[in-house]
Parts: sequence; C-alpha cells; structure tokens
Amino acid sequence: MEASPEDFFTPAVPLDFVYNYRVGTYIERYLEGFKEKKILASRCGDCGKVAVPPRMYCGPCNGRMEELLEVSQQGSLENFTIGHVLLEKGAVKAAPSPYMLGLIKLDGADSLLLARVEGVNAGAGALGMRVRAVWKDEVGGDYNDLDHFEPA
Amino acid sequence: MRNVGIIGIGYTPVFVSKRKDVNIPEMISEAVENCYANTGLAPKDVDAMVFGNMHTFEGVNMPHLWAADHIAALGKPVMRIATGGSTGMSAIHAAYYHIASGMHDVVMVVCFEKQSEGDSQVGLMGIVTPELMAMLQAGIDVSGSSGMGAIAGGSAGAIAFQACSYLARSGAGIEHIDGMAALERRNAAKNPYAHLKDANATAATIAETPLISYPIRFGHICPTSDGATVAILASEEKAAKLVDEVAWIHGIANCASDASAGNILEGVITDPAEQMPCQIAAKQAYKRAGIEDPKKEIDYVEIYNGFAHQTLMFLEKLGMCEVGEAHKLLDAGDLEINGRCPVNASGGVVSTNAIGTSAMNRVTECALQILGRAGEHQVEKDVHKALAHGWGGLMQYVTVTILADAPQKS
Amino acid sequence: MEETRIVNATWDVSTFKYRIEGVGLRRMLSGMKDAKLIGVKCPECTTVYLPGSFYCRKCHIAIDEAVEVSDHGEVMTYTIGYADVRGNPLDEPRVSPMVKFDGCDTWIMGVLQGVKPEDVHVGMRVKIAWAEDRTGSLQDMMYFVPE
Amino acid sequence: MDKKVAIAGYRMKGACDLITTRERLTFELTRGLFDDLGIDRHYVDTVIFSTNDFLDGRTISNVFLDPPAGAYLKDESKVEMDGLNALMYAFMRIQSGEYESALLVALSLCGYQVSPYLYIEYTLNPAYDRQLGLLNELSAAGLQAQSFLSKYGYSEDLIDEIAAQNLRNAALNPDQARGMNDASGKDVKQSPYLYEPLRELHTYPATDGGCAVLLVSEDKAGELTDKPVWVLGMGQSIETYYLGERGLYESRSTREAAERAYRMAGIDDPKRKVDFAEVSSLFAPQEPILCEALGLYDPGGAAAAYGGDNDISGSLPINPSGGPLGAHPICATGLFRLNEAVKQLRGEAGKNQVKKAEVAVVHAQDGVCAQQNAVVVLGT
Repeated sequence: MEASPEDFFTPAVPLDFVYNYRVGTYIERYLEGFKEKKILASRCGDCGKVAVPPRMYCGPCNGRMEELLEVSQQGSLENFTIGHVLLEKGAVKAAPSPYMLGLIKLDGADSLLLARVEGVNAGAGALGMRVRAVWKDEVGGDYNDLDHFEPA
Repeated sequence: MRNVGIIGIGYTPVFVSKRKDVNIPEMISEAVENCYANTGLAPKDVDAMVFGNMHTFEGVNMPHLWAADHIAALGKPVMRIATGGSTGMSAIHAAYYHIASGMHDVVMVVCFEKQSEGDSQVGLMGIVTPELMAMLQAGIDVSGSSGMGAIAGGSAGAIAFQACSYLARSGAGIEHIDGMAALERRNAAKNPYAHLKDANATAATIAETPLISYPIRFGHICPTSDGATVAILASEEKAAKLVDEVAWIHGIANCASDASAGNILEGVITDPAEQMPCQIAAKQAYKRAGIEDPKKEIDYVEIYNGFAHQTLMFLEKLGMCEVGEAHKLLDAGDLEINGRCPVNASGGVVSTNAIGTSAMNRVTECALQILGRAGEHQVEKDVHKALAHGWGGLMQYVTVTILADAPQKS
Repeated sequence: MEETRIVNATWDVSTFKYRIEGVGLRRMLSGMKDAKLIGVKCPECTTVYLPGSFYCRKCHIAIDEAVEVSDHGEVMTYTIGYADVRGNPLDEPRVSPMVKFDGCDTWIMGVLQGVKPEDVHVGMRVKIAWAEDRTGSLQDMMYFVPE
Repeated sequence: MDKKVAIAGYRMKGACDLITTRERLTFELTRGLFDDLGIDRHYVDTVIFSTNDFLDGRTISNVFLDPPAGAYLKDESKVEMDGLNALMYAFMRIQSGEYESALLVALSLCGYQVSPYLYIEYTLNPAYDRQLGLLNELSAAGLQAQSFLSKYGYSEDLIDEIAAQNLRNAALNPDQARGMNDASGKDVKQSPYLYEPLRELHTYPATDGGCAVLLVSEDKAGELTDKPVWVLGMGQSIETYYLGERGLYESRSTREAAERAYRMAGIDDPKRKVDFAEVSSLFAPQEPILCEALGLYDPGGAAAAYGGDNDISGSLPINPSGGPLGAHPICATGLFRLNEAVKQLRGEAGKNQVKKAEVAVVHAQDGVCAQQNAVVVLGT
C-alpha cells in the first residue's frame, strides 16, 4: 500500500496533558527532612531493609515500612556513569561539560541513591570512594536541596 | 475447560474525586491489602497478576512498573491490559484465560484510576484530537456554528447523539433518563464504595440540572473518581483449598466495532445506539454459559453506564428485555433494589467512575450480590446468576461476563 | 488524612508529528467546489463510505471506486447544544444532526438551520445548503436545511 | 498443556522513517498476512493488539485500528506492553479451548515523537525520579553497562564488539531498519559517548514499524502451513522498580522468566538444548546480561562467548538477525525477535541463517533496564 505524503494530513495538535501528581506521604516527609538537611529513609519491619528515599512498601516482604529514620550523609560510591548529554523531554542535547552521576550507598541504608557527584575522577579508585552530601546554601524542602556528593 | 471463579475482592476504602494524601502506588496498595485481608490469602498464594488502567489519565506510562513493589508483584508474571472504559473487565477476562488455559491456578487482577492527577476532559479529547485537527485543516469550523463543525462538546456531544437515537427508536423520553439517574444515585447512597450519592434523588431533582447537550443533562453524567479495585480468581480445584465462597464465571465474551461518532474522517457506519458489539458479545456469552433465555435466567445485572440512558439502552441490547421495554420496567419499579429485575444496585458507573475500575466493579458487584455480601445494597431477590457488562473505546468495545453461584457443569 | 504536595508535569502532544489518513477526505473536498459529495464504494459489499476510506471495514480489502452521493438525506439522530465548545452559553440553542445522505451508508455531523429545536425529529428529510463561493473546503457545506 | 499452539505466519515492517499512518500500516500487515495464508478476516477468532498511548500520542491508542486489522465486529483485546506478552495472552486463549486462532498486531510510529526516550520518561516515578531529572533511559543504560563491566573486569572493547556484531548481522537482514556492513569494534568506538561507557552505536535506532502474527491450534496449523513453528514454553517476571536495589549487572526477572519457560518446554540444560537466541537487548551491553540470565552461558562467560560462539556461524548464535540495534519498533520488538526466530526455524533466514535451528529462545523487555521480561521458547 504505497502512499504519498499528500495522502495524509499532518495536523498540529494544540492539546497538552497537564498532570498534578501527589507525592504521597513518604516523599512528603523526605522533603520535609531536607528543610533540616536530614536524609530520611524507611525501614522494613520484617527484613530490616532500609530504603532511601523512603517509600511505603517493601516489595520482597510485601509489608508496610512503618518506621522512618535518618541515615548518614556519608557513604560509598558504588557505581557511576559520566554523562556527555542531557535529555530534555526526550530530546538529546550535548551537555555543557561531562558530569558524573553516581549510585551511592549511604551508611545505614541498603539501597543506592542516584545523585550528581563532583570532584571525583572517573579512573581507578573511583568505585568504593567515600563521598558526602553537599547541600544548597538555602534549603526549603525542595528536591534539589541535596545538591550533589563530593569526596569525604 | 476448567471452571474459574472469583475468590476474593478488595477496594480502596473510598472512591472520591480527589485522594489528596497518597500517590498512585500507595493508593493501589490499599486495595491489594484489603483483598488479602478479606480473603486471608497472602502473595505466595498468587501465581500471576493482571493490571489495568488508562494511563494517559494520570500520566504514568505502564504504571504497574512503578507500582510493582507496592502490589506484591515482584517475581510474578504481570500482564497489563488496556481497552479504554472496558479495561477493568478486559483484565478480568485476561485473568480468566490465565487460569482456563491451565497455565496458572490463582491470578490477582489490579485495576485503578487516579483521575484527579490529570484532566479527564483532555484525556477523553485525546482520543480524537488529531483527527479533529486534520478536519480543521480541511476547513472545519471548530466553533461549531457551520459546516461539519458541530462536535458538540467532547464526549458528552458524541453521547448525546447516542442518547437521542436511543430515545427516538425506543419510545422512551428524557424523563426516563432522569428517573434512571435518580434511581442509581439513590442506590449509590447505600454503597460505601460509591462516589456520587443522593438518597433523596428523584426524576424531578435530576430534571432540575442543566441540559448540556440535549438530551444529556448534568445529572445524567458520571463523575471522575480516584480509586482501585482488586480481585483474585482461581481454578475450581485451587478455590476449594483456599476459600469457602466463590462466585463462578460461566461465560465471557467481548466484541469490538468501528469507532462510532469519532472517525469522521473516514465515515461512520454505525448508529451509536445500535451497539452491535453488545448484541454479539451477549449472544456469545450466553452460548458459553448455556443460557437460553436471559430474561428468565439472569437475576441481576450490572451495566457500564457512563451516562444514565445507557442503563436502559444496554438492558435492551443485552436481551434482558425487548427493545422499547426498558423504560416501562423503570416506570413499574422493576429495576429498583427490591424490584423484579434489579440493575446497578451499586449505583453504577454514573455514580462512581475511576475508569480503570469501572468495568471491573461491574463484575465484583455481581460477585458480591451472588455471595450475598453486598451489605446495604444487597438486592431483595435471590441472585443465582448475574450479568456484568463493560463498555469502552470510542463507543465500540463491549465486554460481558456471566457469573453464577455454582460451578458450571461440563 | 494528611494532604501531600503536588508536583506538575505535562505531556506535550503538541510536539507530536501526527500523520492522519486523508485520502477519503481529500477526495470528498475535491468535489465540494462543484457542490458534489464524492464517496468511495466497496465493490464486494457495495457499502458506500463518505468521506471515503482506503479499505472496507466489512470486507477488509483495499477500495478505490469513487461514487457521487446525493446531497439530500435523512436525520438519523441529533443533539441540541446550549453551549459552545468552551462551555459559554449560546445566544440560541443549536441543532446538530447526524445525517445519512441518500446513496451512502455513513452518517455525517453538521448544523441544521431553518427549523425550531422543538420541531426537529429523527427521520426528518434535509439537504445541504451550499456556499455561493466554494473553495473545496468543508466550509462549502454551510449547513443543513429542511428539504 | 494438552494442546499445541503454532505460529502459522507473520508479516513485519520496520524502517527509520515510514511514510504511512497507523491505520494503513495495520491494514497492510494484516491483509498481507491473510493473503500469504490464503485466509480472510473471518478465519481469525480473536485479535490482540500491542500498542501504547504514550507512543502514539493518543488516549486508547488502538481505537481506530480494529477495522483495519479486520477486527470489525470481532473479538479483540489489547496488551499494552511489548507484543511478546500479547503472544502469551493469545496462547492462553487458544489453550483454553475457546479459540482456534489468534491474530497479534503490534506497532508504533516512533517518528510521531521528539524521540523514543520520551516513552521511558513517563514510566518513571513522577514524584521523585522525574523531579530530579537524573534518571532517563540512557543514563540508566550507562549505569547498567558500567555495573556489568566492573563486575567482571571487562574492558569496553567487549561491548563495542557486541554492537559491531549486531550491526554486521543487521546489514545482512532485509527486515532491519539499520545495519553496518563490516562494522568493527573500532567503528563503534568512534561513535560519541552518551553516558560512559555507553556510546551512540551501542543504542537502538528510533524505528517506525510493526508486525502481524497468526497463532493457531494444532488442528488448524496443518491447513495453513507446511512449516509450523511450535510454542514450547513461556514465562514472564517483574523485578523491583528501584534501580538502587537491583544488581544491574544481572537480570533477575529474565532469569525467573526463563526458568518458567524452560520448565514448561521441558528444557533442563539450555546451553545444550537451545540452538540460538533472539533477545531484546536495546543497548549492546544488555545482550550479555540477558544471555547469562537466559542460561546460555555462565555469569562471567561473555568474553569467551563473544570470541565467535555467538556469531551467526557459531555454536550458539545470539541475535543472528542483528537484534534491536537494527530496529526497535517499540511494542513490536519482542515479536520482531519471534519472527526472526521463526524465519530461522523454517530455514528462511537467508544470509542470516544459522547452522542448526530446531530450538530457539526469544526474549522481550519492558521498563527501565529491563525491569520486566518475557521469554518464549520455540521449536520446529
């Protein structure tokens, strides 16, 4: 069924879907903790797993994680990638300069936290390096209050 | 083929217009917890899961992925089903085939919608907007004042064509739509999981609500709700080991048609009130369930009615009464909770509409009536066999499920 | 229950590059200049589609046979609008029927003029009021009037 | 399972830019398949779609696709995931005894969107990951690749060679949207980094396309084809959403899905029983992770396996078709793998034909870093 472009209409569709997501009770408290520069996690009463950021459920136990606790602001860099691009609404753009994203195991937590990392060279020795949280000067309970991690 | 039954049901504590406390997985988990609590079962008893919703309504693509940890899905096969308004019942049907095939014994179905997180009108317009915009290029007047411009107000507009066609061909009047809406709002007042409730609704109070697009009034239209529903289905052998009460599934069927009143670019070949897929699916479901005369054999009906005239229209299309007879049953009081032919004792979709759950709740409500567990909205007559109806797409998908109080004889 | 904060996002379908089937509608538009309705007929089941389609729903075959359809037809269903698409009340209620033209099997929406809302009925005979200056646009078909 | 289910035929089409509409592509694929098999739409008992609203920019994405698929006034449903899951549903419907045949239709016109990565963007947790903006399909793939290389101490040369092998295979295959004749690891290394160690040529191309597949019961198979391909086993599983709680160097849910599929197929030693695999590795570094999870070689065995065993002429070819690096029509990709396996099992794979093709394993994924996986075992 060969067709030519003039067989089609190519309309612009002036309709954008707007969403208003509730963050839920656990992320709400996590962000409230940022106001005091605290990193909160949730602990599973069954298996004892500590998840950061906190969430309602422990998947393997299918149990509510009722307990919220503060975890350390220091941890180790377990995995990382150097980004050379940025994705904005799906579009790939060159990054102004390469940047590091790390998966960090905070002391006292069992899950890894994805964050920007500064001041670490990507060579040998990066994996396992001790890092610590760096906060924005002014914190207000916003996602970006916890700015990045740097060598401890 | 193996017998399959519903062995457990769970709901979120409420179905309301806005759940302002929880996020999407947190809300769904409430219904999963409720279902496990009601049955005394645990995730280890469940072999596989089926998940359904309309994901453009809350803007999370395939939300079972994000919700997996919250619904005890890890390590299980999970199949995501989406067929528009009929999603909830399409998901039940998928679970049915998981078991009837012999592949699995116990399957959990999880359906939800959290419509407060998106704009439901935009969500519905999103079905046809590219086509409308193409017509704009062809010279359509979107203000609707001339030419082919009369796309009278989104989904209510297309529905108005259906309602008018139904009234003209059945002999019913707009006062019957008012009466049907009032009956369902009164029923909803008895159902703790209903959203729009009005114990004192009458045809007269509904008639006071403004006309949106003749013959559809504001009082005929469903709300948008937040809520989740969960059900567990099992094979006959497994059900006997796990629970004491089962609502059996005897026959299921579904049918698709052309997108009525929407695909204007290529011409619409169906009367939006004809609902041929409903007639075909009902016939198929009756055949599979061994039902010869639905009027006599079906004790209770739950109909997917986003708009109140659809209760009457679909009763006729399902063969529960003759064409032109439904409004007479309404006038005679036969459709009431204590009536001869009770329908939508739950309050129907017109009272509660978290879309992903809407068609599924028709099945779970039939199951509750069969088990005698519907509480204040339990119908007066004994329910041995019940029919659940689902409807979706652009007026073109129909699903039918026949439930019963005993397993089907082979 | 504790109310939690809202975060916003959009899904920008305005950035999508849709291709929409247009063979049938373009063919129909081509006849409008001459005040003609051009549909497409399936040679197997004889269903006439207006606007046309590149395939037959019922027979599932490719179709391409142009046929002219009458501009007279019958009201199959209708609605009476009291507000415009943005919800603002109209000065006068607007009658919008779906019409099946003679010699064709599909229904088309439009606006009906020259009749009071209370006098409209299913089965009513209507015809197209064509514009004086036609440009091959859907605007050429101004509205329906009673036959 | 007392019945057997066969794949009677398929039609597929993929390209980097298809000048068509979804309706036209649906009609072309299904009409073409019916003509191949000498049947019409009334032969088909049920139609199962696999399309996605977020790809199509439309609520209820298949709302206009039923009639062009021949489903006007027919039994129809939709699995809104990769199409290999729709195959599982169709299989179950036929196994139930209610159906004799099922048509699968899976497609997406990815070119409608800014980029295919938008699709994964909307699967992310909007209350956290989407707000932070760090996680996306590519950064996740970069972390996954790094985790795999670090775990076993491999150099980037390995994943460059895996990409090159796929691009070479894809160049031989007329059903692929993209390929590269004589591609070498060196060529791949010249493409720019996206998220180290992930490079541009490690990733799938944006693809328009789709396919139609007809499944039938054993009774019907003989009417339609001399070369039926049988569905021997299937399995599916999902793992945690949270990347920080997964071992990214492995694919737990693929392993669980494969165990189910092999058990059903009666395969106890996949290394010896499986002749070749078609896996949905959207990024070259995923291929060895998925193959380990499929039990095709032991964890840490990738370097040895890519010494030639996994090539078209090798002892256990992986993605002889070129895999998703040649085409990734989202929703249809798993069925593209299936169709490529059917081609091999029928001996119709031309320049991509492997030496021994009696048992194949086919894989599909959904979610970030293959959170959910489906595995199907096929045989002649």
